[in-house]
Amino acid sequence: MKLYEFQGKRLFAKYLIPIPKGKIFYSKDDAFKMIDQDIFPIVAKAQVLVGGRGKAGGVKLIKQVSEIESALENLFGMDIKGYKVEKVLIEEGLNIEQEFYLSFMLNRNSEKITMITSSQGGTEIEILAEENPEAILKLDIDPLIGLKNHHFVKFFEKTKIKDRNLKNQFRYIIKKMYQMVIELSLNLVEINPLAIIKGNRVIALDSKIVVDDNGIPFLSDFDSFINYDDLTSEELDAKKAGLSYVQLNGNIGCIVNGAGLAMTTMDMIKYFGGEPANFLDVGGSSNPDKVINALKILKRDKNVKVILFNIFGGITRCDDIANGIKIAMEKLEISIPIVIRLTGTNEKEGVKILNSLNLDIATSMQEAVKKAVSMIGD
Amino acid sequence: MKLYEFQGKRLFAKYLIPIPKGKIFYSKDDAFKMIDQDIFPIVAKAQVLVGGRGKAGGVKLIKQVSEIESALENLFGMDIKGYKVEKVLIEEGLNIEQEFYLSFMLNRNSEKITMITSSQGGTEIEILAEENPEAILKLDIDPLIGLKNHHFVKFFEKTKIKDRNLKNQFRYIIKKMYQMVIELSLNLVEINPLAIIKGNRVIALDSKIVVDDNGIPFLSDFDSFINYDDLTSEELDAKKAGLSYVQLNGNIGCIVNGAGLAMTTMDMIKYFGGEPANFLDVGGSSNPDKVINALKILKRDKNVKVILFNIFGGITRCDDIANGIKIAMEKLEISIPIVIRLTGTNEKEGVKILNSLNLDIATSMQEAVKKAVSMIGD
Amino acid sequence: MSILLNKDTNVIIQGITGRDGGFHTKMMIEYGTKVIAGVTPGKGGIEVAGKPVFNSVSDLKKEFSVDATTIFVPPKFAADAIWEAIDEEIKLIVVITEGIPALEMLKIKNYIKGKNITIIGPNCPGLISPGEAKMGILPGNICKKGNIGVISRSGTLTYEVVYGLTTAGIGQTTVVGIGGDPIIGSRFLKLLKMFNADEETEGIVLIGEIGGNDEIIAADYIKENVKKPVIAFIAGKTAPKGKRMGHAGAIISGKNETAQAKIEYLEKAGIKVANLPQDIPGFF
Amino acid sequence: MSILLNKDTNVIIQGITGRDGGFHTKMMIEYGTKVIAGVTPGKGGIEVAGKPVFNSVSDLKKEFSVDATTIFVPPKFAADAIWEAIDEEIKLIVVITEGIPALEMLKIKNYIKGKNITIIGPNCPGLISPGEAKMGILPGNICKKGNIGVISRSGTLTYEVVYGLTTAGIGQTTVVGIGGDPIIGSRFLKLLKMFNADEETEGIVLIGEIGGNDEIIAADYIKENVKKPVIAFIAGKTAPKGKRMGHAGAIISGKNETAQAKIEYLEKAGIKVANLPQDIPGFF
Repeated sequence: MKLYEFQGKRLFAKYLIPIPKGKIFYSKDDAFKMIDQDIFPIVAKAQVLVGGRGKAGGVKLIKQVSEIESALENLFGMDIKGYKVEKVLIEEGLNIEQEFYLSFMLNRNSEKITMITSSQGGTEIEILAEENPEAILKLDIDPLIGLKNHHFVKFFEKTKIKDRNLKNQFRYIIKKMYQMVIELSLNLVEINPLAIIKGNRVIALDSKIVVDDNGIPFLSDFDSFINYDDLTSEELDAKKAGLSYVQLNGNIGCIVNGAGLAMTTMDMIKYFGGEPANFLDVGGSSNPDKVINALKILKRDKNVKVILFNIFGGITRCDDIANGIKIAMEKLEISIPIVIRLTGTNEKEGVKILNSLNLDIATSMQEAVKKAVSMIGD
Repeated sequence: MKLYEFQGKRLFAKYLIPIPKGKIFYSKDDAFKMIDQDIFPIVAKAQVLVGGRGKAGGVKLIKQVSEIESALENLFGMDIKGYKVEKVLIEEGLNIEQEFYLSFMLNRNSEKITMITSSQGGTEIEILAEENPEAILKLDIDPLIGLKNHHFVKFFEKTKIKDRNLKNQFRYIIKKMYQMVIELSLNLVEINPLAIIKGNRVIALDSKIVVDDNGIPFLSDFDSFINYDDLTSEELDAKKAGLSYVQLNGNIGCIVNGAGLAMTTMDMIKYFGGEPANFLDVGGSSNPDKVINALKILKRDKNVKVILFNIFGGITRCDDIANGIKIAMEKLEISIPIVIRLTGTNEKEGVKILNSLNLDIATSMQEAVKKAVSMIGD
Repeated sequence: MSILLNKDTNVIIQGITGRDGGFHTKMMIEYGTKVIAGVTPGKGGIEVAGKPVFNSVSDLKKEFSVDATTIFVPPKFAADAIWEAIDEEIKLIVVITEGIPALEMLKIKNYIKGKNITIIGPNCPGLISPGEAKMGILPGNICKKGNIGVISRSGTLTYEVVYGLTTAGIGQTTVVGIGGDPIIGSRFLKLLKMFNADEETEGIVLIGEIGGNDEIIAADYIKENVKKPVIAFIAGKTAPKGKRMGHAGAIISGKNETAQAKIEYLEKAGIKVANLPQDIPGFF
Repeated sequence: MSILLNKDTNVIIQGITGRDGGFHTKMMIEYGTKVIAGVTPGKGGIEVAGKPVFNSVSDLKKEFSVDATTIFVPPKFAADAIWEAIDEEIKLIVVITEGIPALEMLKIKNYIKGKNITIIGPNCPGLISPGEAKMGILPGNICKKGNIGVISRSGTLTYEVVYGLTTAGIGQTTVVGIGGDPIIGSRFLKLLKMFNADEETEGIVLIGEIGGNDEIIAADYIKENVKKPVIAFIAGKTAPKGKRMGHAGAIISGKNETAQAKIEYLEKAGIKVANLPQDIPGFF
């Protein structure tokens, strides 16, 4: 789960990592009302769960009161890579002397916690990695060992920080970020830029945090940070119903058991000339409710012209799936055509139930996909 | 470093491990003055850094005000295995329903942190281990892994604790004790007995804590717990001077560089019929001050009839040692005879210095020891 | 010969009294697996599927010798169950549970480095050596004893592929579902080495997907070391960037993690990549 | 052949700019040790004893290949220096520093289990392969190349014994001071195995003391596996119970940890135990 900048900064504050003074606003009027006259310059930052906000014009430096209205007008409702701006963080403007990049990520490739540092902060790290890989320091930290003195030595060597007071501030922030990764099950914590400002203070000017979804149930008092603003309402409902669902732009709705098989079903639709409308994994359980909820969600997507079931029964029993379809057909009044491929555990019983519904049953995955694609062509 | 019971309990309180209400007293009068009338029964416990206090009569249950004076009279100044009682801890008396033994130790043999449990608390664990080893559960915990669910499962299986509320209390205390080992560099933390009292409360009735001497410099705000009450004043002064010194009952004082060689010197004295007065290791440095301080300390022990130097110069330079002896002879007016064995780095220069002092120089360790022993015979 | 598991392997079940644990214990026994006992803390003394249940693995080990464990414990206690199995020196640990935090697996992975312990999963269907034994939830009836080793990051997609092989008359030495999480006990490389060393295995099927770089590492190894035919399949060609596709590990975080990039890399290494699952049997 | 160290071993010094580090670097070089460089954080760029100093081991490794490191870093940073050496995969780590908390060493010991890393110390004089090279503070002039392996928990007592051997014309393959702390990188057992496997080593001297059970484990191993003559010496026969005798590890915590108990156990295992250090050469 991605956190908004302002949510990440709240966590920073909890861990005593310095952040600028600021406040989050949910409407232009609120912001306008509450801004003090004598705090300029201020920075207004659109809150969206996607990178590249700066380039898209989502960050405004406001130097005097006369500029506020147009800046906020501009920000609220702005569209950044498909995300509508509904929240704006307003912060004090600061005199930046130097910018750094600092992040910790759970690295699935090296199977370590990787600390990434650069003295060229402000730029996206992927861009920096391509343009100037020499400017980046990557350190793999074994979670059984943790941060040790030599990691700090290398950090200070790379960043050329020599001042004792600055060193102490950086050392503190580095330790706290690592502690956050461990205590909050983070996949990523990034500060870019981490800045030295006037008065030799080190401060986090931005935050990017990704929490491990599997870790969230183990975190206490974390509810205030949970948000699914990057999900469509269909995706959110699917999540609540225990389904894995990702909306796409095609017109063939898919209901599959298992993530790999679901991706392969999408790929095969494309391969035979169709366009999948979604990824949907009903998982390993045989609960008919899951099938009903899945159909409900697909029904809401007006692009969906045909629904394709691809079920390979293992733990999942085919008769349970068939019963789910039967109940849904009766309750939901589904008028979209349905193609079904059903094989594995209790296949015979399942097919018998479906036959009574006059549904189109394919004997193989390929046959089912081809049928679904051909029905779109009509 | 061993902590007193009352000091260990202060640490327990810091870690929120429940302890009885109580107060430490340094004199009978103070205790008598401050005890409230309506708090009986109370328990008065002699504070000494040695086991077996109960059997020695160092713990008194006081049921009413009339018993206080004689009990305190009895405790203060009592001698327990050579330790004079100068502190008494007075605590509320509690209704004990069941007693357990629980400890964590840094186990040099298994190279793990070992948790030791028994449902037969109150007895010394060494005695229990001999009389009823079946009653003891030992779990080796890898410090890289820490406490896991199966450790608790085994604890509850052994102690037959089934009540949910009690389980939560024990689980909490177990976690906190382990945390203390890690955070405070403990060699041992023991609660015996850890008791269930009336009202289903779990509480630490005693404490035994040994801190790793090497860990102490790394602990912040630990100064209030540092005590060297188990050292003689000579041992304390030696410690301050950076010398390893242990007082014994013999009459041949030893000054040696290196712990193994020092022990071997003592052993050899005994082997040839003498009695060592002490263990004293001046360590690897060549600072003449160390020799002077060592001589000062030995001079205070009235049993010492001869002083034996055994120096094998490696890092230690023989001429530095000889110079130290020379300065000490001049300053301290030492009248006790001195036997010296001096070999290794800069041996020649050292011997030259000593020759000028008319000191007895032996060519080997054996010769030196024999000489020292023979001088006692006189 | 199969890898990791055969009919003589002494298998235990951690979480045997749970709904899934109990059901699949029965299925494993029916298939011929030598399940000797199970563990559920607090439930020691009862029986499940005719097998005794113990409070802890160490209690169980006082009475039985153990080669392998299958973990069906719910997410909250699953990592602790793995640590217990490691502590008791069980050499093969198969973790079916989905939902273990990646950080916990990261610690476990670093801890077992250099130790003679194999972890399969978590979030995996387990493994099966057809005609011998199975651990986990893979359906036995779709498999057939034979000479192809199958390694897969997926569950039902593996069934699809194995069923296709079996239907085409191509049997398997062992089928291993390595799991859909970002940090898993055994990656492609480890199992490739085992299949490569196994004399009875004459060919290998490798079923990958988007996310991570395991397929890339596998390709490098195969190119240099594997003489047996290897057929790959990569799921997720139509998956969008940055979206988690069901599996916690199935997410494209960089351009090298797309299905296309992986397919290209595998093909460059001389490995055949099937377009559709049903094409796989035709390659052998 | 010597064990662990010879004249071709590429040795570095962590803490080279300190007083002890600098002095003993010179001594090591004079003795013939192939010291290639040193490390002190923040002092990178200068030279000590003609050798370049780096800020970190990884910086050093960019320019040199490293086989072994000698750690003279003060207690506050010594454990971190060991972790750094482990992280950089140095195979032999000799720690001279006294004062590292036992808990830190416990973590390190558990971490390197199963990894191909040997730690000697901490709180030790180091090791010397006479005529070849030395790491640490053992004086070279009292040693002589030969066929006896020496393992000791002590410092100057080792000098005493080695000097006795040399004076009697008995040379040494390698002399190893394993350190006086309760938790040390390599216990008797590990080095016994090395000396036992070394063809040139024809006899072994083992110098133990009160505290712990290392001598007991060693006795069991020797009884079953070592055909070469082993002569033991145990210091601390007159040490009182519960008092720390200089070394952090030299403390009697149980009746099996006294010198008498250890001597008895060794003798029962058929190992000769010398009464006095000067008796040792006579046994060969």
